[in-house]
Amino acid sequence: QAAPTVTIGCVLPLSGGSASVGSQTKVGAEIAVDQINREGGIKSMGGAKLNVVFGDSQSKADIGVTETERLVTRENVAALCGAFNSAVTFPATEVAERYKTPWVVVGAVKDEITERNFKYVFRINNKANYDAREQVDAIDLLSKETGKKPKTLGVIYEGTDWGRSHAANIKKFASERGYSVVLDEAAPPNQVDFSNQLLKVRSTKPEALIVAFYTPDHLILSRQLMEQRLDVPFGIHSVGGGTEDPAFYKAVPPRAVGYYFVQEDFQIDITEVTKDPMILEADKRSKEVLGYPMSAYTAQGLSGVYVIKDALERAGSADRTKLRDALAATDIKSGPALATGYQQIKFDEQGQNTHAHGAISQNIEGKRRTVWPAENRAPGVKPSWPVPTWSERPNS
Amino acid sequence: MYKPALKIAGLTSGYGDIRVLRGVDLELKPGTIVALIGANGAGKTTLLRTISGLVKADSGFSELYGESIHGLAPHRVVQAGFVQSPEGKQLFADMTILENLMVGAHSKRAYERRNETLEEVYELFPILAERRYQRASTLSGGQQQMVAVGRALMALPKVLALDEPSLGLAPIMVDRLFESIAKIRERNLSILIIEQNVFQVLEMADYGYVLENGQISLSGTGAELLGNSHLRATYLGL
Amino acid sequence: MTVSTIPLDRTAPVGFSKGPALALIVLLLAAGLPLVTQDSFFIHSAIMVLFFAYMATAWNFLCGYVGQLSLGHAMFSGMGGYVSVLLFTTFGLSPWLGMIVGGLAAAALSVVIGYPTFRLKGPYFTLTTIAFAEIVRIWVENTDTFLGFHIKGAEGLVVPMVGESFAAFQFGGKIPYYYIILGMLALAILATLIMERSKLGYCLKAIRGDRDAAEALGISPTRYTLTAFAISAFMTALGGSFYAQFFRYINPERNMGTELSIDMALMSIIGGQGTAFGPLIGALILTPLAEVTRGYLGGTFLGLHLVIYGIVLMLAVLYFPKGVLEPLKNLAVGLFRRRNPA
Amino acid sequence: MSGSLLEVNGISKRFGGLQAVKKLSFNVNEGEILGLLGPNGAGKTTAFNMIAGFHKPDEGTIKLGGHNIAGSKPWEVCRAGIGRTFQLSKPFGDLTVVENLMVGGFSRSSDRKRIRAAAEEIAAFLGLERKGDTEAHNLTAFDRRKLELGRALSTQPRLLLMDEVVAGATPNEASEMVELVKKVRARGVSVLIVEHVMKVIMALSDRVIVLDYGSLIADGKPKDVVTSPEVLKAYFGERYVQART
Amino acid sequence: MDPFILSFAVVNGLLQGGIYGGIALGLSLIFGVLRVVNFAHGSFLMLSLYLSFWCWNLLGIDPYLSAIVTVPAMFALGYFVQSVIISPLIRRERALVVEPLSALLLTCGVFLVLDNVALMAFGPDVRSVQLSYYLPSLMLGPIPVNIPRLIAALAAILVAVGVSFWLRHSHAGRAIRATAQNRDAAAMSGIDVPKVYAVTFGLGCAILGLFGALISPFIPATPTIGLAFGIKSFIVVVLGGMGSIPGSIIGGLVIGVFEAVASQFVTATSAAIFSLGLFILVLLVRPAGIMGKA
Ligand SMILES: Nc1ncnc2c1ncn2[C@@H]1O[C@H](COP(=O)(O)OP(=O)(O)OP(=O)(O)O)[C@@H](O)[C@H]1O
Ligand SMILES: Nc1ncnc2c1ncn2[C@@H]1O[C@H](COP(=O)(O)OP(=O)(O)OP(=O)(O)O)[C@@H](O)[C@H]1O
Ligand SMILES: [Mg+2]
Ligand SMILES: [Mg+2]
Repeated sequence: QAAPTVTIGCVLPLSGGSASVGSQTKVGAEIAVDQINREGGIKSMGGAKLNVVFGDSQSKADIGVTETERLVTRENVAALCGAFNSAVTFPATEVAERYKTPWVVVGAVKDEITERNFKYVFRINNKANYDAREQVDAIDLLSKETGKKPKTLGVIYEGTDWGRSHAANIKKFASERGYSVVLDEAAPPNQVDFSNQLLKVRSTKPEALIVAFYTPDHLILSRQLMEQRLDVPFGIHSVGGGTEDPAFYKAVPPRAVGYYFVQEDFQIDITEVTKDPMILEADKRSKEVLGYPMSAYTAQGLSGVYVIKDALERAGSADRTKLRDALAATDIKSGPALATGYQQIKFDEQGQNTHAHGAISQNIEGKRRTVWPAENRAPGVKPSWPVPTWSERPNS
Repeated sequence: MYKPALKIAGLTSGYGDIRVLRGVDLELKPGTIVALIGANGAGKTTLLRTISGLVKADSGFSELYGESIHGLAPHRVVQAGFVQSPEGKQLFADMTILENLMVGAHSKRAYERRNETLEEVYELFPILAERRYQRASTLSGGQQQMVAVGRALMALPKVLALDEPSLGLAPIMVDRLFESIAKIRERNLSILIIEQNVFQVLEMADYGYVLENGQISLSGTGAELLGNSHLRATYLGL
Repeated sequence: MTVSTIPLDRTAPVGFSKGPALALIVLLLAAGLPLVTQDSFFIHSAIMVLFFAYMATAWNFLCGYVGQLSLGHAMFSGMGGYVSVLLFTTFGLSPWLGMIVGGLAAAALSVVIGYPTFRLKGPYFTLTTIAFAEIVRIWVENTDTFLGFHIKGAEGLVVPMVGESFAAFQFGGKIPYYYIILGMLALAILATLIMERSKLGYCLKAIRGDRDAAEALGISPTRYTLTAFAISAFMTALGGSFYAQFFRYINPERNMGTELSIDMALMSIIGGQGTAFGPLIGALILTPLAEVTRGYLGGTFLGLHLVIYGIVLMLAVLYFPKGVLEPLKNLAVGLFRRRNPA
Repeated sequence: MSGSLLEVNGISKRFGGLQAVKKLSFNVNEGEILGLLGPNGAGKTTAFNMIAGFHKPDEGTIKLGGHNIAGSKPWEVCRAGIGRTFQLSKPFGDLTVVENLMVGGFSRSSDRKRIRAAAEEIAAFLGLERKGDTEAHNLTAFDRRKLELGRALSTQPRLLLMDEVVAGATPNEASEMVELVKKVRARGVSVLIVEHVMKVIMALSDRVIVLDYGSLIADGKPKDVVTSPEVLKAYFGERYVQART
Repeated sequence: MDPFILSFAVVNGLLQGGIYGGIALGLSLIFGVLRVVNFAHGSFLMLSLYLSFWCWNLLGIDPYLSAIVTVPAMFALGYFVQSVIISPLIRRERALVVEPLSALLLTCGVFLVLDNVALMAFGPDVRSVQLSYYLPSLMLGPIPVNIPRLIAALAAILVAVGVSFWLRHSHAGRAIRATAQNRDAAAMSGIDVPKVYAVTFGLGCAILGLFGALISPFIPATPTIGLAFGIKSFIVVVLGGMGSIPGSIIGGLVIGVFEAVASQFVTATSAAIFSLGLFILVLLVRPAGIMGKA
């Protein structure tokens, strides 16, 4: 009667600067495991229970690699997921490949992760350059819908790997699509004041501003934008980071993030459009555990575990090679694995989900509603474009 | 009933594993000058630091007019009335003379009477009054020594301990200093003085002790000691 | 006279006379490890221990003996890693040679930095080393190409896999890496032992003891500290190259960041700075401690493992002010004595 | 035949508003022990530090064997042939006595064996042979003073500068030190000694110079100098005069 | 460069620099008296930010009023840390050699513990006070000046002046200065040295308590926010001269204005490089900082 237990490992930044992200992903993965076990485990394996163990990478490559080694050799995991930071995921997936242990990438966007002809590495979410393209796509779409088009863009970002590569991609797509980038400003992480950067925004006057910062920085930036009543006609376009983090919204004055566009690997209003009970329940559980609704990170953790579960069902075994083949044959079109708002999950030769896409929401009247891609936009959602100036906004 | 100004018995202490003092007994009668003599590194400074509570005693006791000061924190020892002018002066280098003196009057009892005491110290060392706003670090060696003694007096000691006050002073300065010490005695204070300048100090002292191997090896009145052949050979080089 | 102040224990310190013998034994034991276990995680962890021991030894070569706390050594590690990887990816130069070039570059940089910096004392020196390292790190993070080399900014560099090849510093299993870092560590300790007995060692210890007195004895502090700084930077850079080849990935944040510098310093200080074996002991204690607490607690309680690490650090500072090597040594001497009563 | 080993010519030093040494000139002859006296704050240590290279003179020259060393760094002065002791002894506490002595030897050569032999010889010379392996911080205060002297000797100086070597020592220790310094001279080293303890100065010095307010006020045989009225007034005071009569 | 933008930048720099200086005050004070480089300085600021946040979140206390809680609470914490954790080290060193390195390592341990206890207790999420009222910007000519930042910057100067005056002219202040200059001589003059140390440490932390309350309206609390401020404080204090109270403010203003102006000409990252370069340059010219004594 003792059904076997299948262990999966998840490497995440659970302490240090990205701990918030790591712990949300962890909660998502745990919710998924609970749900799967409650619903009878892996049926093709006689109801085998799932078990997830975590490794703390502290956002450092060597520690992530060491934790991966530990999970593979000590915990004997069937599959791995993680690790949010590209700098950790990149070398850690190489370890997984060497041990022929499947790794489902969660959160990391560095392009090269799925460009190495690896057999055991799969990525559900976007590559880095998708994010930038989508932001420009959204501006294009809204311009086309309204006939009003910004000519100049500004981009300010955290001067680390993520921010810099995003800015580079934005500049590439902007020039392809005929926007001129009038401000390109990197700032070191953990700023305590953005006055100096905002002064530059003031003097270069971009019509739309692309922003890439993590939560604390984003918070200060958003507040100061509001305090200084800096008008950017076609709005602030944030690429996740801080604006993906639910804690951000609890800490920021709602007025400060009015009309924000946020690109993230998650359809923020998914609970308004989905009927999947598991996703709805995960949202509820997330509120209980974390104090806020399901976030992009929670959803990605959830999705990652469900993708592995789907493969286990089809493989009928925890054997790593069989599991790998099953993962390669993944083709999910429904269910909680799509909690992030994708229509489908299917990997190409390199293990990249070709159906990955982000969703872009706008904060309209205090609610974040998806406006891009058009097929994810709920009926009745009307983007505000261009955005009202500060003096036009209510109660100012 | 007679109570000695300072009474020390069986005092043992040291640093880490090293025992410097191994049972020191010593007594100071009220209103006398007592000299403590010993070789370099014999433990004289350590004795003062132990009485002051800066070095922890392993055993023994010390009393001030019958009140135990043993095991007290350094500032409590000062409040109780045992005050020392440390070896090497140890002034607050960046503070003025006046400030150095005022720090001396830190304890409550002394602070209340600070103005009167200050006048007395200035009377004793007029040069300090003249230079009261000068930084201690810019003073000459002799003046610095006066500040150190003055600072100790500011604490209203019952027993004043002076650790090698003449060290590094030119003969002319040594003379002036010893004159001042004699004047302090007239104020009915008890003074414990450590000196290498053995001849001069024994001439002035009422009584003397010799510290050797962490114990008192010899004691007597100044005149007795000056006549002692061992002492003459070892400490006077005669 | 208080002659009794001379401590009874006059056995020559182990690090000095029995040093080479002890080193040999430790080395042989360590060399035999892969024969006992092939467990990959174990070997991996051992490599990490040896790596940190090596880095701490390199740090100690300067800081332990001069008595100045540098928290900028990661800069040399990064330099070694970047130079060797860039030469490999750009010209196909073997990392074995690249690592030497990187080491020489780091040594040159150390002289340029050290010349003005060594006049500073205490926290002023420490913060200046951090400032230099941060300048280098921020610069690298924000530079894509430099002199035609693709530094790739904050993204970091990836060492392309070319298959198993000694010349390319790429091996299938972990055991070759194990022996390489073990060899490097042995050489570093040997270098330290030789330095300790050489003119350089005496001069450094004199400078640490009292700078003025050392100068009066004909020692030019700048000259000897710079020499030691250059050697230390060279060794650190080799370590950085090893890291890059082992993980086949480096980035400025980890490989040039202050945290790495702090790790190097912590291990040698906790082990016993200014001794040849202290850094090794420090790494032997701290690296597994970090690993075990993280392994058992990291996934469960956010941050608890670092709380424990912090408490251990405080206890070590309070109870083993000169590092744990010294009490360990005394313990060993004590045991030895008891068994062979003189 | 005793030529000048050290020629100090018109050196001055100001600290802010204070003229610590004013146009000071004097010589130390080959094989001579020269005593330097002066009241507290007269500028003795300052003059000393200028010769040893720790202060740069504002003006003037300092010639050792004909070469100007004014403004040289301490280690250059040392290699030129001047050793010094510090007023507060500064041993390298972690090193043993012999190791302390070896440090000085390295300024002349890199041959460890020879240096160790030389260091052991000096330890014996100081009477510290039995404490050769003692770490310096475990030494008694007086042994530390001797070590300080030995370490200066280990650099093979032609001139030794000594600052208040017996301050705080007992008379016995002081006489031991006097003998030691005499033996140092016998090794062919000239000595410039600053000291407040008259007995030592009188016993050692071939010649004495006296500083007051940064300038030279006397130069001559010890007996003549200590009786000169100017010196008596500035340095010794009443009592000393009475005691001598 | 546009003079308007430039003067705007200078104003921003002065505000930010004042805040840097104010936050660094405690670090300088503690170093000046105890010779302890408090690596955990930023962590104490982090705690007071959280304290101010919880006062607001749980009790509805206005962040500015929360200073009534944060200042005594941080004083008590500082007093405790000094008397329980650091004083054994100082007591040990009384007999042995002073080893500033150990103090640095010890506070490094305090830093690890505090930051990660905060992570365990409060979770990794960002928290921030939201003022219920709106403080409009003060217009300095055409330049808007953010009121909360202005308040914090002015407070920094006030506290610096107050602390300097108190140290110089009060009886207790004199005792603290005396202890700073010569611990043993102070003890021999009847000063309770351990208490002076604990009070000084407490005072340094209390100043952080005040600034935690003053900056909480515009700086969010996270378990890791301390390190950013901690390192900045080190730079400010070393630049100004360790142990000098005015030096701390001057160092802050120099860094603040330099960064603000430089970042108008180059990117913020290059400005960061330049300000580190400036730091090194100042130290090479004045090895003990602008106001420090060598
Ligand atoms: N802080 C200390 N740590 C360890 N040992 C010490 C310390 N201070 C003094 N000692 C040792 O204790 C012994 C006694 O020293 P102490 O200073 O009491 O002697 P002293 O009689 O005052 O000598 P002096 O005439 O030189 O002042 C010496 O051997 C000295 O080396
Ligand atoms: N670094 C300095 N800065 C300012 N003034 C100084 C400095 N060094 C010495 N002085 C001053 O210069 C004068 C001469 O000092 P010096 O130390 O040379 O005297 P000295 O003759 O050695 O006296 P003593 O016998 O007391 O040691 C003194 O007034 C002293 O205060
Ligand atoms: Mg003494
Ligand atoms: Mg002098």
